[in-house]
Amino acid sequence: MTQTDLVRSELEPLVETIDVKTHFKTPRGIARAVDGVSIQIRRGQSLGVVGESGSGKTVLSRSIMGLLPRNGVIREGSVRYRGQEIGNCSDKEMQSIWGREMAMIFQDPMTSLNPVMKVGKQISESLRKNLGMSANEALAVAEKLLHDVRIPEPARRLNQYPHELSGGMRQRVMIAIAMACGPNMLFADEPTTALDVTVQAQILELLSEQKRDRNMSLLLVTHNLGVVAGYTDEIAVMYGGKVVEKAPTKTLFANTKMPYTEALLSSIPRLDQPSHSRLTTIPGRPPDLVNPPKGCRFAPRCAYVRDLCLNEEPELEQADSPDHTYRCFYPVGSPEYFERRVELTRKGELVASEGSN
Amino acid sequence: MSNTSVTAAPEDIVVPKKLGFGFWLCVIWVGLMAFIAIFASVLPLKSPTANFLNSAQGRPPYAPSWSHWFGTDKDARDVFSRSMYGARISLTVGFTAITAGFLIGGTLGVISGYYKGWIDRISSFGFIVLLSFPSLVLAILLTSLIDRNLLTVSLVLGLLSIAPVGRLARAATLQYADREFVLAARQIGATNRRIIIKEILPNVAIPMSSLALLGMAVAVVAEGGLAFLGFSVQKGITWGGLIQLGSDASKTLQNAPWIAFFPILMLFLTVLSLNFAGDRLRTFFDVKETTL
Amino acid sequence: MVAVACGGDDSSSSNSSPTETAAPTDSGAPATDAPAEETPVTGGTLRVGLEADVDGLNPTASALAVAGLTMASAVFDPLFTFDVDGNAVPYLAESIEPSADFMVWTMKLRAGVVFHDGTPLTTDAVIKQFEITRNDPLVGLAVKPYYPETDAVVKIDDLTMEFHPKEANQYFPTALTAQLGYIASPTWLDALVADPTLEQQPVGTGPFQFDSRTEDSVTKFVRNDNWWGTDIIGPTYLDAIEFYPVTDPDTRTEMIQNDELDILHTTDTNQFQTYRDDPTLVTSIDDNGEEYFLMINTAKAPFDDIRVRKALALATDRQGYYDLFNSGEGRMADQMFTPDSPYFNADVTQEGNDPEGAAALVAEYCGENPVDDAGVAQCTDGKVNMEYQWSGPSVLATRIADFYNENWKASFNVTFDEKSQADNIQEAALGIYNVVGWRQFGAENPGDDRVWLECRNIGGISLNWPRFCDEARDALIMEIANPASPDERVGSIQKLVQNLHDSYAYVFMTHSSWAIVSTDKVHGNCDRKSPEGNALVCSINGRMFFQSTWLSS
Amino acid sequence: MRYYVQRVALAILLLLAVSMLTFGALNILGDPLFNILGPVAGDVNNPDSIKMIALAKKEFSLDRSLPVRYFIWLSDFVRGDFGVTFSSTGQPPVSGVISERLPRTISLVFLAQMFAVLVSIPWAIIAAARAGKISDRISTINAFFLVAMPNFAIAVILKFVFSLKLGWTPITYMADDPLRSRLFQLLLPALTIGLPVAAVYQRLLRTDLITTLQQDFILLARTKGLSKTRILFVHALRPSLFSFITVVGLNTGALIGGSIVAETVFRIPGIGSTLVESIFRNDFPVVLAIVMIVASAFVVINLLVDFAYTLIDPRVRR
Repeated sequence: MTQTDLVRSELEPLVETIDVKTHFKTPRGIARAVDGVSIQIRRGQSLGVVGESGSGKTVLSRSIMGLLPRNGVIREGSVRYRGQEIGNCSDKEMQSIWGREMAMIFQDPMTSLNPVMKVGKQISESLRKNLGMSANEALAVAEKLLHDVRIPEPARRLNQYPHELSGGMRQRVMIAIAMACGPNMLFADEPTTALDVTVQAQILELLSEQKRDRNMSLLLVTHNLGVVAGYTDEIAVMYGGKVVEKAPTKTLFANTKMPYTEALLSSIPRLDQPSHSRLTTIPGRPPDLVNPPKGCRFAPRCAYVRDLCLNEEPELEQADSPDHTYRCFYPVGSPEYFERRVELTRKGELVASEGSN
Repeated sequence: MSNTSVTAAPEDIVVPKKLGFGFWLCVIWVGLMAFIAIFASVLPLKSPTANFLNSAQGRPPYAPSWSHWFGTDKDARDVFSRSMYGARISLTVGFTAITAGFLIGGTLGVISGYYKGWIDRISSFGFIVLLSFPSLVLAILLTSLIDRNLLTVSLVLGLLSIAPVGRLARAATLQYADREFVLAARQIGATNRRIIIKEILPNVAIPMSSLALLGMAVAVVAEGGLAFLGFSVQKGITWGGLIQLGSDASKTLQNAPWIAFFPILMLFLTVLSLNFAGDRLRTFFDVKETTL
Repeated sequence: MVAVACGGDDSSSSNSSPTETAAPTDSGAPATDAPAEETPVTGGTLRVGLEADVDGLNPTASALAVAGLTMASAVFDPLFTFDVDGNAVPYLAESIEPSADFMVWTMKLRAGVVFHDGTPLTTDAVIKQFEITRNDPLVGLAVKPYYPETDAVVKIDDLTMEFHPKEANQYFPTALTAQLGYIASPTWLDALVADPTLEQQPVGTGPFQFDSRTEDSVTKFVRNDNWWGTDIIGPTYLDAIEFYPVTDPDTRTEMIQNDELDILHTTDTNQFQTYRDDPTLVTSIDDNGEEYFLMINTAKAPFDDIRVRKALALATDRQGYYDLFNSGEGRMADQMFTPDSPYFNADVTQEGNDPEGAAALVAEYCGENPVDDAGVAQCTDGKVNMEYQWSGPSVLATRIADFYNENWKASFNVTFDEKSQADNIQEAALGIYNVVGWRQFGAENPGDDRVWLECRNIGGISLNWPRFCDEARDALIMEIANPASPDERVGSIQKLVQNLHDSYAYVFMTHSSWAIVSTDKVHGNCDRKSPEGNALVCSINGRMFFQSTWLSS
Repeated sequence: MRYYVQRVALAILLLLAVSMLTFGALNILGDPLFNILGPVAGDVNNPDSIKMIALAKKEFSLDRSLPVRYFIWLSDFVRGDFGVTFSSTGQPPVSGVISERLPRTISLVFLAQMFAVLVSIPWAIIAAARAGKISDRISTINAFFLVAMPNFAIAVILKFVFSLKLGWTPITYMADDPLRSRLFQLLLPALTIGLPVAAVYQRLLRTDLITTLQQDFILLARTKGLSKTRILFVHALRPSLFSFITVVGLNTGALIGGSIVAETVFRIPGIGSTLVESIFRNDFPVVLAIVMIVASAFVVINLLVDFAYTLIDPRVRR
């Protein structure tokens, strides 16, 4: 690889999806879990995908990695890895990518680790498969990995079973497994949700640090904007299978466009708030993926909804900066937005969303 | 979590609950058999015991023909009508056995599940003891001790079903014994008998009853096995007995397979129907697999 | 002559009861037809398929059935044996002389005969055996009634003795042709008292001696190289005989066809055709032996009434039975003799196939609302209550039971009573039965069938199974034992046949057939000779002899 | 450790109960004296017979009370002396009969179990891997049919097809044949017992495998880039084996029951057929011995199954 290649490979996206659609056949009909999502992640970059349950964030990550079952699933659009189309690879072809190129961390380490297999083996097996190491080499490496993820007395852990470890340690083990073959792309699916608050931060620390050291790209799936805030370069907010706002983290927080994003933000616990204060939860339920509402999918729950929203679906709009896009007719900051705010405040309905009393 | 449920493989997609065509087909077959079993004597069937010797055809067994649809056995007896009459003992035994098993085993199970304590320990141990004989061995042992008629054989097989049924009933009862509504009933000072009958039984009965068909299938097979070995009802026609008659001597089986195979067919279809229907019912009420 | 509990179904297969073995009958047709030019070769092991195994081979105590007698005939020698003309000729005995009144028989043994254990054959040996046998509660039954308590056998010298039977009997020697005549080593008999398990290892004077035995698997005898008969009678060719008890007739057939057996015997008529069709097998069939019949307990209600017995006979479809269960083999029986026999009584035919007649008799009987001693009613809704019992479970036995039930159900309420083989014989012997299928008679000397017929044989255990006592019959039997002339004897025997028929204690069904089947490698069964050179029968009611048998390679 | 002790104690308690029941029940069977003495046993007015009866009663200790006899029997039994058969000579000793015939039954049951397990596991794995596809549907139906087919019916069919029509296998068992041909003769009997059981196993394992394959850790395994086969065999199989193993254990009983039928149909002199014959002969020392051996085997196997758990599932280690 020449310098320039290297530079280019730095610039051009490592993973890119173009209008990816993932639909499930259900008895009730077609569920549009992911409905035309285009994202890009460059080498060493991290993208946070944020949304409520059922927003399609998990499905998106799995679609990219090609982990979804073959039958009963309709896939469209293209997924590119290093510029090559991998969207239509068979499981067999993906095997060469899984582990070595891409890896994934799951939400619940208890259910995601094989309960009847020793930790050491669970880590080493992918080393042996992908890097063709011998059993002993692999174990040695595994021990090192455990050490890297800060597990005390790694040597002993190798011969323990998952149920003998604490929740945090299990998650570290899973990270070790993911790291094992030095993947370029790491998917972390709600890596901290199942853990208690004290450990969450540590794990996220560990993740971003590993990412840095290994110059990995990271796709961090979570329902909690607060989580991604500190750890991602860019954030894509998903709702009802679509990306509704995408921007570099700072921009997103500073200059929120999408009312949904605003709502999410307002549901992050903030230190500058009196602890007794009540958090806003967004009224209503996420949209039905089988027959989604006509028009803007968030409209039914949107405080600033207008007729247009209910009838027409908004396209992706450019915000001030080119890397900031959103789907909304009346984004935060628009005249209509303020107009409606005033009404609401008068009715006193916005108190909650202001989070003050 | 809801996310993963979306990514599920097809099996996971909830199939709307219905019993389905196959189920009714099986029910019809079993019903037909039952009907024949009950009304065999009034139906226009040949006598199952008469020897239809026919010098023109030479020495029996006679192959299936228009006059004998399933052919005749070595004694020139009509295999068709014998197969029909065979349903009698086989089904009666199967039915009586499982009924007895459910009455006794069920009661024991519910009581020990409800009262727990020493009653539970004793009956549970009894169940284990019963279960530590391989059932056929126990069946042979017992039937060899008794004068084998319809009732006694049924009871023996009933006894065999006590343990599995009992354990099941016990397990089911345990689930409910500490439920709110039971505790509530206690609060308002309802007697145990009342609680068992009014609160527990209805809840236990449904899943149990869905296993009755499976149990009956087992009993029918067991009876067949006993008859096949010569341990079933002495003076009577049973499928197992017919099969034994047709297969005892290699020559008979080789030259006149119909003697054994038609009864086998009847037995098979009946057991299959009972199993299938039972299985459907079980999934319908989604009850756990049983050791019956 | 020794009688043993017996019975079962004519062609009974796997569960056939031990076959009756009272006495020999006509010789079967030659079991093999060795071409004259072939010269016997010494060597080889003969593998024999028997229909059953034996508890033991002790002539003084074991109930020897066909299988037992076949084995016994190889290790033991009889004092007398039958020649092809049916006369009892001396074998182990050298000679026997009756007194003028036939009350005393002086018998001389052959000199220099030794048992396999080296004990010499002497008068004492014979007497010891006689006394032990007579005192056996079972085997003794057929001996006791015919001898005085004391001095039944008197020693004259080491080789000479006198028999003192209770009554005169011109045909006395035939009594010494079977179990009572098989002389066992006295040393061994003594040893038996201490260790009964030695019954498994018989010691006699025979052409073969015990080698090894695994119960229910195989019993092996090897040639007795210093057999007394080698010079006078002829050499024993076989190195060894292996007896395999194979209760299932089908299996026996397969084994001989797969060359796992050289010779077998069977009563399963279903197999006969198979044997005939197999070119490599030599088959001889003989139906002049026993008869199969329904035996009725005349001492127990309802069958203590002759009308009911007759009704049962009339209700029975004998032709149907023959068609179904004899596979067209053998003959239907009207009496204890086949038409081939000089004693056949042409006037006697067994009634049957007459349901109406049966119904009439039953109606008459039930009209009297009879009750037994215990006051139990013998009829229910116009039908006689009865029990038919058989030894099972056996598919064939059950088929037969079903068949009879079909015959009888118009006039009888038949209860099925399937017994274990032991219990079946039990209850027959002790008279705890109504009707049972049985196989018996066909003694070479008809006089020897008396044990089944005389009043004196009714008791705790009755050899007179039907427990039917008739002085007239006993008188006839005495005439048969001491006829004024051979013709008179024939006459008396035919009268006896009539008497049996009139008692309605038996419903004769078929003359049961024994088939002896061997591969074409087996020769010389029928070349047996007596020391005096008389040709001897080569099979008696399925009993086989192998002294003269040889195998061609 | 305590756990093991408890389980063993329970097992022993069980066997005691079983032996008492059986012993008691069998004494209701016909008077064993008949088997020993023949008709003489019933000939109670003849002094000679009476002598013999008394003798036999003593020899077989039938003159003692039931409990006493039970304890005599028990103490002998645990010492491996199973008493003597009720025949006129009391020969052969029961242990002789057993030691001659038990191996055949064991090898039969073992073959059948092997067959069932070896067939059902791959069968289930393939079915589970193709879950929902046509091939899976078909195999499920086949399994259902097999389960509904009583083993005596299977025996008859196998015998008809393979022994009688095709003549591939002999229909009788020759105790004296060389091992290889004897094993060959055990083939059909083993199938007779094994086939339906295999179907039972397959149905069970298939369902469990499918549930396991839904688990997250399977997904994780996939993201490691492991091959499908490795995932099925290494990751999915073992966690799915728990109930499978229990059922395999429990089914040993069914197999032994089946061996009675198979041995009868294919005429194998094993303890199954011996049990039947001995019952017909009222030869109850043999019956008792066989029932006890069978029950013990049954109990012990289930004990082992419980212990096997602790081996395959680290979570229940104590």
